[in-house]
Parts: sequence; structure tokens; C-alpha cells
Amino acid sequence: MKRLDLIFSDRELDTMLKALDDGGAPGYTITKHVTGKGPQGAVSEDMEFTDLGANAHVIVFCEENTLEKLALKVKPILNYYGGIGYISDAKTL
Amino acid sequence: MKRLDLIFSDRELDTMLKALDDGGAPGYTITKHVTGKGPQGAVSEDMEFTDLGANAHVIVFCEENTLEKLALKVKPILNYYGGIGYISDAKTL
Amino acid sequence: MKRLDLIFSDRELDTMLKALDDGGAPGYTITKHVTGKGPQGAVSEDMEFTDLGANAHVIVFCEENTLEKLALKVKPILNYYGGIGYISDAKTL
Amino acid sequence: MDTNLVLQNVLTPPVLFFFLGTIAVVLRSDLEIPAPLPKLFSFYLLLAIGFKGGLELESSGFGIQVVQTVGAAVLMSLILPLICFFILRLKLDVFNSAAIAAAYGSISAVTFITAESFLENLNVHFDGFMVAALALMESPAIIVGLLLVKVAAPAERPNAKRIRWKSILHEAMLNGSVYLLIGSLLIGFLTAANNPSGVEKMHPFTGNLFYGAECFFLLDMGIVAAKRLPRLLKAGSFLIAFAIAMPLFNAFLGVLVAKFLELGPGNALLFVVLCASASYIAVPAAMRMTVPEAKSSYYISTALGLTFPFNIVFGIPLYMGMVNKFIPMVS
Amino acid sequence: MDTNLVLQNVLTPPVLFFFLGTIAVVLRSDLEIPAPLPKLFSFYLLLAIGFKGGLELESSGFGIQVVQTVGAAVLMSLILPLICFFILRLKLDVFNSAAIAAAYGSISAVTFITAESFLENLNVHFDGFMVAALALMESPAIIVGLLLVKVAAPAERPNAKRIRWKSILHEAMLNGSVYLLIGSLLIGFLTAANNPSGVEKMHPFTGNLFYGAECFFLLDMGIVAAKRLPRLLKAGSFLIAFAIAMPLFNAFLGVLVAKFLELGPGNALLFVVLCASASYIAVPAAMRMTVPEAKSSYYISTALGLTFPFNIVFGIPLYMGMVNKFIPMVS
Amino acid sequence: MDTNLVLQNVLTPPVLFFFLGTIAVVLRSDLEIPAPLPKLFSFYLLLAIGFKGGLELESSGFGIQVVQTVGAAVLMSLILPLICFFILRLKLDVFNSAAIAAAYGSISAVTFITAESFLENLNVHFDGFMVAALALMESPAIIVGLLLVKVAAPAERPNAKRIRWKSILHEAMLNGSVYLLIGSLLIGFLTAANNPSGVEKMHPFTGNLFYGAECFFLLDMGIVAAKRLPRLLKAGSFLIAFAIAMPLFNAFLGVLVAKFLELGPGNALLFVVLCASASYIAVPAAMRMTVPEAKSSYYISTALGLTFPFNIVFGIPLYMGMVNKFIPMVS
Ligand SMILES: Nc1ncnc2c1ncn2[C@@H]1O[C@H](COP(=O)(O)O)[C@@H](O)[C@H]1O
Ligand SMILES: Nc1ncnc2c1ncn2[C@@H]1O[C@H](COP(=O)(O)O)[C@@H](O)[C@H]1O
Ligand SMILES: Nc1ncnc2c1ncn2[C@@H]1O[C@H](COP(=O)(O)O)[C@@H](O)[C@H]1O
Ligand code: NA
Ligand code: NA
Ligand code: NA
Repeated sequence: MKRLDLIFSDRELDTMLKALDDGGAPGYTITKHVTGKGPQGAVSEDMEFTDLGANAHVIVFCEENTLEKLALKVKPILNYYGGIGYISDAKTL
Repeated sequence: MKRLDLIFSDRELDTMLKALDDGGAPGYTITKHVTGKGPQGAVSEDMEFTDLGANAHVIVFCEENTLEKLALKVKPILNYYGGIGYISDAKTL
Repeated sequence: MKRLDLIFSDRELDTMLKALDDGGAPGYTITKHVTGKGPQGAVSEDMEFTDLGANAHVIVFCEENTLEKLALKVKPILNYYGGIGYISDAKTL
Repeated sequence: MDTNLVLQNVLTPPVLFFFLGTIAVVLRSDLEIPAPLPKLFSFYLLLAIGFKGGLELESSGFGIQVVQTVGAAVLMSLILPLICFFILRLKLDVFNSAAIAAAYGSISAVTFITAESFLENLNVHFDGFMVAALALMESPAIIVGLLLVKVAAPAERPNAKRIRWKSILHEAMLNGSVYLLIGSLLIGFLTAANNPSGVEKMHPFTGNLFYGAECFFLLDMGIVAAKRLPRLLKAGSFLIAFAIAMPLFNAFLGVLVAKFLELGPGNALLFVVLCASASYIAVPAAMRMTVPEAKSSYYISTALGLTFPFNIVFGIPLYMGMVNKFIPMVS
Repeated sequence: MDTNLVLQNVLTPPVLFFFLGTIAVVLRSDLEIPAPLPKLFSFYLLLAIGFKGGLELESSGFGIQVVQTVGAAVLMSLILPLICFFILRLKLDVFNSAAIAAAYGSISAVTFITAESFLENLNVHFDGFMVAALALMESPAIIVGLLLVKVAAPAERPNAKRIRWKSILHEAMLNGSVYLLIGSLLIGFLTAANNPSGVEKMHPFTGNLFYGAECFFLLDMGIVAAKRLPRLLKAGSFLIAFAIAMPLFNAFLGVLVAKFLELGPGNALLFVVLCASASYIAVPAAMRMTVPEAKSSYYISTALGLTFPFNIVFGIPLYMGMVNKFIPMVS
Repeated sequence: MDTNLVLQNVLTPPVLFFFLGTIAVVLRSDLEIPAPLPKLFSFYLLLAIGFKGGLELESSGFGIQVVQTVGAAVLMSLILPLICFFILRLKLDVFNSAAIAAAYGSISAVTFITAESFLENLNVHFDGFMVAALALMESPAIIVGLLLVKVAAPAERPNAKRIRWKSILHEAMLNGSVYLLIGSLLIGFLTAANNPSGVEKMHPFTGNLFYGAECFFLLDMGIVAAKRLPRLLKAGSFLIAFAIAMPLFNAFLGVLVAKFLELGPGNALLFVVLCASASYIAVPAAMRMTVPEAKSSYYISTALGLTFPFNIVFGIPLYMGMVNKFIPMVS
């Protein structure tokens, strides 16, 4: 199994979840209201107040071949809007 | 060292923490108010309002042999109420 | 690539972020308001009300050699104030 | 249906804000009331309604009518889930039937509050002790629901945990919302009896602010209900029909009992609304813990996605019409 | 500059709390209003201002002056971004210019609210229908901004998504804040027309509480603005100059139009403040979605980090001075 | 103990809601006030109490009595931690002793507020300038605590960071809560002096709403305190005894000083309550930063888990009894 961590602006959350659903993600977990710093600068809590939203952190546990399908859907969104995606290994408990 | 990620309904948080304590977890970290989607359907923020609670995400860093003990305590809860558990490798900083 | 997970008291967040910036972290993601239990005891939500703050969970994805620099900056803070740091492997999506 | 009453109900700020919430979802506006703000308003409403109920209970005392009405209310919350259960069993398994039945035996505090505002708007009198009925109707249906599971589904549940009555009674009686409502009721009662200046100083918070906070909360309820409805639609036409027909039937029973108890039209409407409304707070929490086999999307979506908005918009004026028909107005 | 007016503005609780917030940041106090409390207050203010505006709109009706003023306001929100765009293009690329221009064509509800409090403090009359102008000026500038991108930058955007007008109009019109404001306006209107007792019962929430909630919110705005300012300073002197000179210029245009429309001094000030203020809520959300090439730190930091505090502290009394000069006071 | 005063204290809404919170924990109800709602109420209370104090300070002016009382209060906050420290050193190390001593030298704003409500309930007059004493007593004890660590524990701290006085003074004076209280005091003062209509418009928010918000907050405090108590019990009987005996002793000293200052009974009670209460907000934050060797569960649990509830329930009426005994009532 693989673990996919996606971190990007809250504003794109719906778009991203749709992409994950389309790509066949067996499930996902969302933490909202996270902040951070990346190549595009810092995202602070006051973003939330301006309707831009802070960041969202989405975790997907899935099989390796599902991951490939997800990557095809997810990468264009990250490229267009910014945000990051990382993969690591995981094993079902 | 191992890293255990548990994601399940907030409602079972106390039960789960008790299980982790009983199983000898050296510590844990809890993120509440996470949402997501899994085999049992979607968990949205309005769950929180209905007293069902959203999901909780619990992380445990521990030795491999502790993990085995934790698994014995944790799996029955996940099986009964739903929720997921994943293991990955980790190293102390 | 490596993934660094840091969990420590909210109170030290600014200090920690400064250390990460100084150490050359390419970015980081912060989840506030997390709680948990560790060698120093439990951190509960009422800490937040007392101005001590709950915990913060900071994630950094970076190259292995950056990680070494970060470790030098981060470890003294964890040693002085408490908190944990774990490393795992990660791959860019 | 008395269109005039419906219009009088719909054109009040609370119901209009409820619509504003539902329309936001329909038009896919990104309006969202972030957690935990809905909790803030729901706690506030429970605290305020409990406190005010306690004040009035103290001034009215525990006469026969109070005891009778509250007793009848509790009885209804034990009987109604049984009826619901047998109807639901036509199509659903024991677990889902019992869980949904429990929700419909219990009550919705917000529906009750909206009915109170509706009565105030019509200048129809009602009594503070009805809040005691509200408080005491929350939990009993949970017990009935679990008994139904225990009786009807022993063999089907091999890996079920033994039902621990202590923890279930605990969950039923000490659910945060139930506890806050009952506690505030007691505090209102004690304050009225011992500390009249305290009553006065609470008024700006529990009294004046109430209507506006109700509007804000109904805005959120509109959003939540509208997001829930699609899940109910997926669950099929039986549950959709149930979510509208059952409240009507329960309301009808309620009117009969109210007539028998000789309640005035205001109290009668509140009694009927208690019968007709369904719980989406205390009951789901208890059911999740004890009957995880039941799908939470079923019992929440029926109660919250359809029965609640139906009651808020059409039910209350409809029930008022029924009450007016059966119970001669004495003003 | 009329120092007396500035002082009268500065020594009111809302502006003092705004300062308290900014000074907290300057002194590096750890005072922080955690999310989602700012959302709570901003929703409350929008709901209350919309509702009150609706009430007054109902009592004033839609006379010629109302239609003219609101029409002129919308026109301004279409013209001002064009002017801003050409000025910005002197130094910035098309994307950033269009995004910032859109922000300055749109409005800031909190600036408007502060101007209302300022007028109340001076006992200068203004009309509720100005809230309609506020509501209708939020979105049009977004459309202008996107048209500017479409016209001025086709070739430069190879991997741009096709601009889908439907989703942009949607974003522009149905942004949560815009939607809540317009919805509350309608509800206020409907309530005033049909349910006078509802108006009265809302008053403690939407009326009495308003001033205090405004103070609390401005405390947070002070913190947010002061944290934003350094990012603007990094962006260079052109944007700093723009963030102060542009509101002044837009205000001047606004005064001329207000004079032409023969607005009274109160309405004139509100009109001018709408022209001079810049959006940091609806516009950034729409720009992020449609013009991700523009740096959000530019358009938020100019509007929120400098123009907003400038307007709150100096702008409003300054514009009042301009209005008093150009428009003969008739009280 | 004057049972009548205790009863009069206990049967008020704020204290009853406090009990409701503690009982919720005892009965293991799942009632929980989610973050950041407690912050909302605590900010509101600080803002309101500061603002009202500022208004009254403006009308009373800075007479000798004001300066004397506030001066004595600050002095107490420097002396009391020394006494506490020597008592604590009987059983605890330097770090924990200093941290706990600092907490008991400082104050609890909510205890102060509850004492004010208690006085209002008894119709005993008190002065707004006591809020200035409250504000100025928050921080000095922190400095004393750190000096104690510096003096008493140099050799034991090899890997300690050098104490940077600038950052500690900063932490002590600019802690969010202290800052908000002092800032609101100043704003209240300035508003009263310059903008009487602003005072009036703030009243529904800072005045009318106060009592209800206090109740809501005490509900949460009841939950928090009851959850904390077990940790104190684990810490052993010395700290338990300390958490009750020390406030009594400090109160006694406070009464003597109040008598010496010839304060009226209302001001005297508030003065005594400031001496007797312990900080669980500003002090822990500063101690965590500068004395991480001290166990936070010690200094928070004593102040919050036992001293706070003791003061709220028994302490205030008890201290009133002491005041009545020592200070002849002149009404
Ligand atoms: N190297 C990193 N490690 C952890 N989080 C990151 C990293 N880079 C970016 N992020 C997160 O991703 C968000 C969006 O990144 P970006 O839009 O690329 O600036 C940032 O606000 C961070 O929360
Ligand atoms: N494949 C997955 N990846 C990430 N999170 C998941 C996954 N499956 C389930 N979850 C999370 O676990 C929660 C409970 O899952 P379940 O009860 O099995 O539906 C969901 O609401 C998700 O937050
Ligand atoms: N073994 C562990 N697994 C996961 N989280 C931990 C662990 N140990 C400590 N933590 C987290 O780190 C925080 C600070 O730890 P400490 O200060 O060492 O007690 C705790 O409150 C937990 O949130
Ligand atoms: Na019912
Ligand atoms: Na503008
Ligand atoms: Na003290």
C-alpha cells in the first residue's frame, strides 16, 4: 500500500476531491485549517478570514496502481494552482 | 521505530485512547475535526454538529513490538465501529 | 526525499519555525490545536484556553542533506522544551 | 392546508434564514458556517430555552396539568418508536428500523423553538413547562430503540458487544445537549425561586438575543439540511415517504392526546410538534455507539434532511391548523 | 485635512479597537483572535447590515433617487477597475494588474460599516438603501478584471484553463459573503413588509449588539492588517503609493458623481467610501480561482494591509471633508 | 463560615452554571465547549470588564485613594509570591516553587468578575478603578518568580538558556489577555472622555450581555476545573492543602491591607479576591517559556483545579464575611 499526502489551498479542495473520486481513491482524510509555507509564500490564518481559505491536507491510502491513476488526475491541479504531493510506503494494520 | 496512523469516528476517541494506553503506547497525537470518505461513506462537518462528531486522526510512534500489542487492542475497535489503521516506518530525529 | 514530523507545544511554534527557516527548510505545513500524550504528560484542549496552547504538528518534506541541517537547529528546542521529531522516507508525486 | 398560516410562518425571519441556507446549497454558494460556530448557537439556544422554561416552571408550579402533560409526553416518546419500528420493518432490517424509530420517538429542539416563535408571532399563549416535556422526551426513545434491537435481533448479531445498560442509560441521559437543557432548566428554576435580580440580569442574554440567534442557527440548519437531502434521495422512496408521512401520523396522534389532556391551543401545538419532530442530535450519538450496524446516513438523513425542513416550513402551520380544528380556541 | 474630523473619527471605540489590534502586532503581543471567530463576527456584521438595510429599503421604497444611486454605484464598480488597470500596468504584468484593479473596483463592507458609525457619531443622516449599493458593487469588478485578462493577455497564457463564464459569474455572485449580505437584505425587506413584530424581535440582535461586535471585529482587522503590511512593503514603493493614492483618486471621482446625483452629505460619504475602498474578501477568492498567475500577496496586501487601515483612520474623515466642501450641507 | 452568604453566592446563575460544568464531568456527560469558544468568551469578558473599568476610572479620576489602592495591589503581587515561595520550598524544588508562587501572586480575572457579580447581587457598592488593580496585578508576580529562579537556582541549571529580561518583560506585559484588558481599559477611558454617544452604543454589548456571557464561560470553567482536579490529587496532599490554605492566608493579608487603606466593603472584597486568586492564564504561559523545568501540571492544576473553584464557591462569601468583620459597613 501507498500513502499520498497532498497539501494545497482550501479553495481547491472540492476540485481535488472530485479528482480523487474520479481517479478511484478508495477513501481519503481531510484536515482543514492547516497553514504553512512553500515556494509560493506563506499561508497564514488570516487567509481564512479573506475567503481564500488556509490550506487543506488530504491523505489517501491506496494500492500502488491506484496511485498512478490518482497522480494523473492530481498533478495538473497542483501544477496550475500550486501545492505539493508526496508518496510514502504504508501497510495495513 | 514504526508510525501508526488511525482514522476513525470522534465518537470512539475515548475508547481508542484507552486501548492505546492499555496496549502500552509511549505517546500519541490527536487531530480532531478531520473529515473524509471511506468504505462506510463520507464524514462531513455537519456530523460535528449532530453530536456524532467528525473523525479523529491519531498518530502513534512506537517500537515494532509495542505495535504488535497495540494492534491486538486497536483492531477490534476498528472492526466493530469502522475506521482505518496504517503502519509505516519511521526513525527518531 | 525525507519527511520530518515535529510535534511540540504551540507555545514554541514561532521559535521552531524560525529554526526551520534558518535551517533552510524549503517549506512546511502546520496543524495547530492537536492534542496528545507523551513523556511529559497529556496535553488537553483546556491548555488552549490557558494561553499555554495545545500542541502543533509541523511537517517538512525536504532533501536528506537539508534534513541534517534542520536536525541541528531543531533538536536543541525539543530537548529544552519537550516534544518529538520523527523522520520517514517520502517521494515527490 | 391553511395557506395563510403557512405564509405567516414562512415570512418570519427564522424561516426565511432557513431558506437562505437551503438556497445557498441549491445555488452552490460557498457560504458555510464553520465548526464550531453551529455548536455555539445550539448550546446557546439550549441554555436559553432551558433557563426560560425553568423560570416559568417555577412560576406555574407543578400542578396536575403540568404533571399530566409531561407524563403524556414521555409516554408518547415510548409508544411512537414502536409504531415507527413496525412500519419501518416493512422494508428495512432490525438495526436500521430500530435506529430510525428511536430518532422519530425523540424530538428536535430547534423545531420546538421555531414552533414557539410561530406561536409568539400569532400571539397564542403557551406555557413554559412545555420545555420540561421537551427535555424529558429526548432520551426514552433511545432505550426503546435498544430494547427493540435486543428483542428482535439476538441471533443476527454474533459479534455484537453485550449491551451494557449502564453505559447506554448514561449515553441517553447524559448526552451533552440533553444535559445542558435539563441543567439550564434547573438553574432557571432555582434562580427564579431565590434570586430575582439574577433573572433580570440574564434577560438580555437569554431573552432579547434569542430570536436573532435562532435566525443565525436556522441559516446553518438550512445549509446542513439541504446538504443532507441528496443522501436521503439515494436511500430510496420508502424512506422519503416515511420522513414525511410519519411526522404527519405522529402529529395526528399528538393532537388526539392533546385534546384528551384538554391542552390550550398553544401547548397543544408544542405537544404535537414534539411528537412529530425527530432527533438528529442525542439519538444518532447513542445509536452509533450501540447499534453500529445501522447506517448513520439513514437515521440522520431522514430526520435532518427531510423531516426537519418539512416541519419547519409546512409542518408547524399544518399542525396549527389541525389543532385549531380539533381544539376549540379559547383566548 | 480636517484634523478635527480625524480626531472625532479616531476617538471612537471601533477605531480605537482597530488601533489596539495593530499595536498588538507592533509590540509583538501574542494577542490573536483564533479562527473561526473572525468569520463569526464578519457573518454577523453582514447579516445585521443586510437586514437593517432591507428594513429601510422597504420603508423608503424604490424611488428614482434609489435607482439612480444604486445604478451609479454599479457603474463606478465597472469604470474604476479600468482606470486602476491602466495605472497598474505602468509597473505590473497583466495578471497582477487585473487582479488588483478588480479589488479596487469592488468594496470593503467593514469600511462601509465604519463610515456609517462615523456618520451616526456626527448625527449626519444617511439612507438604508446605500446597503443595496454596497451589495451590488461587490461583484461587477470581478467580471471586469477577468475581461481585462481575457482581452489583454491571450497569448501569454498557454496552459491557462479556458475561462468558464458560468463558473466565474457563479463565483462572483454567489460568494458566501455577497450571498449572505444580499440574502439578509431581502429578508429584512420581506420581514418589514409582512411581519413588523419580527422586526422588533430582531432588533436586540441586529441593532443593539452591532456597535460592540463591530469593535471586536475591528480589533481582529487591526491585527490582520498590521500583519499584512510588511508583505506590502516587500512588494515595493509603487504598490505602496498606489494603495494610498488610488483610494484618494477614486474618492474624488466619487465626490463628483455624488454631487451630480445630488446626494445628501451622509449618502455622499457612503458613496465615496464605496468607491475608495477595496475588496479583500470576495475578489481575492474569485481571482485565485481564475487568475492563479496573479500573486495573492499583492492583491490582498494592498487592499488589506494599507488601503483598509488608511480608509478607516484617515480616509473616512478626509472624504467627509471633501464631501462637505463640494456638497452644501442641508440638514 | 456565613452559610447565608455562601448560599446567596451559590444560588446565582454564574455559580450554578459553574456547578453544571463540574457535575457534567463528575457524571461523565460528554458536554464539551469546543475550542475556540472558551477563548471567545474569555476575550469578550476581558474586553467588557476593561471597557467598563475605563469608563468608571474616567469618571472617578485618579484621586489619592485610586493611586493608593492600585499601588498597594501591585505591592501585594510582589510580596505574596515571596511568601508562597518559602512555603512551597518546604516540599518542592526551586523551579516548581517559583512557578507556583508566581501563579498565586498573580490574579484570576474570572474570580474577580464573579466577585463583582456577587457584590451587585448584595447591592454593595464597588469602584471601577479596581479593574486597574486587576490589570496591574497580572504581571509583576511573573518577574518575582523569575528572580527567585535566578537567585535560588544558579548552579542547578547547567543547560538553562540565559534569562533574557527583555523577552520576559515582554511576555509578562504583552501576554494577549493582559494586553486586551489594559487596552480595553484605555479605550473605555478615552471613549468616556471624548465620545459619550460611543459609551451608550457600547452598552448593550459590554453591559447587558455581560452576565449571560459570564454564565456561559463559567459553565466551561466548571468543566475545565473538574477535569484538572484529578491531576492535582495525583500531585499529593501538600499541594492540595496549599491550594486551599494559601488563598485563605493571602485573603487574610488582603483584609488587613484593605482595612489599613480604609477601603469600603465592596472595594475591600475585590482587593481581597485579587490577593486570594491565582493565575492560570498569563503566568503559566510565561513560566513555560522561562522555567520549563517546572511541571505545568503543578502550577495549572493548583490554580485552576482547586483554588479557582474554591474561591468561586466558598472563598468569595467567606472573604465577604471576613471583610464585614474587620471593616465596619458604611452604606
Ligand atoms: N517542503 C514542504 N514541506 C511541507 N509542506 C510544504 C512544503 N512545501 C509546501 N508545503 C505546503 O504546501 C502549501 C502550498 O505550497 P505552495 O503553493 O507550493 O507554496 C504550503 O503553504 C505548505 O503548507
Ligand atoms: N483509503 C483511505 N485513505 C485515507 N483515509 C481513509 C481511507 N479510507 C477511510 N479513510 C478515513 O477513515 C474514515 C472512516 O472510514 P470508514 O469508517 O471505514 O468509512 C473515513 O471517514 C476517512 O476519513
Ligand atoms: N510516541 C508518540 N507518538 C505520537 N505522538 C507523541 C508521542 N510522544 C509524544 N507525542 C506527542 O508529542 C507531544 C509532546 O511530547 P512531550 O513534550 O515529549 O510529552 C505530546 O503531547 C504528543 O502529542
Ligand atoms: Na418525535
Ligand atoms: Na472601490
Ligand atoms: Na493572587
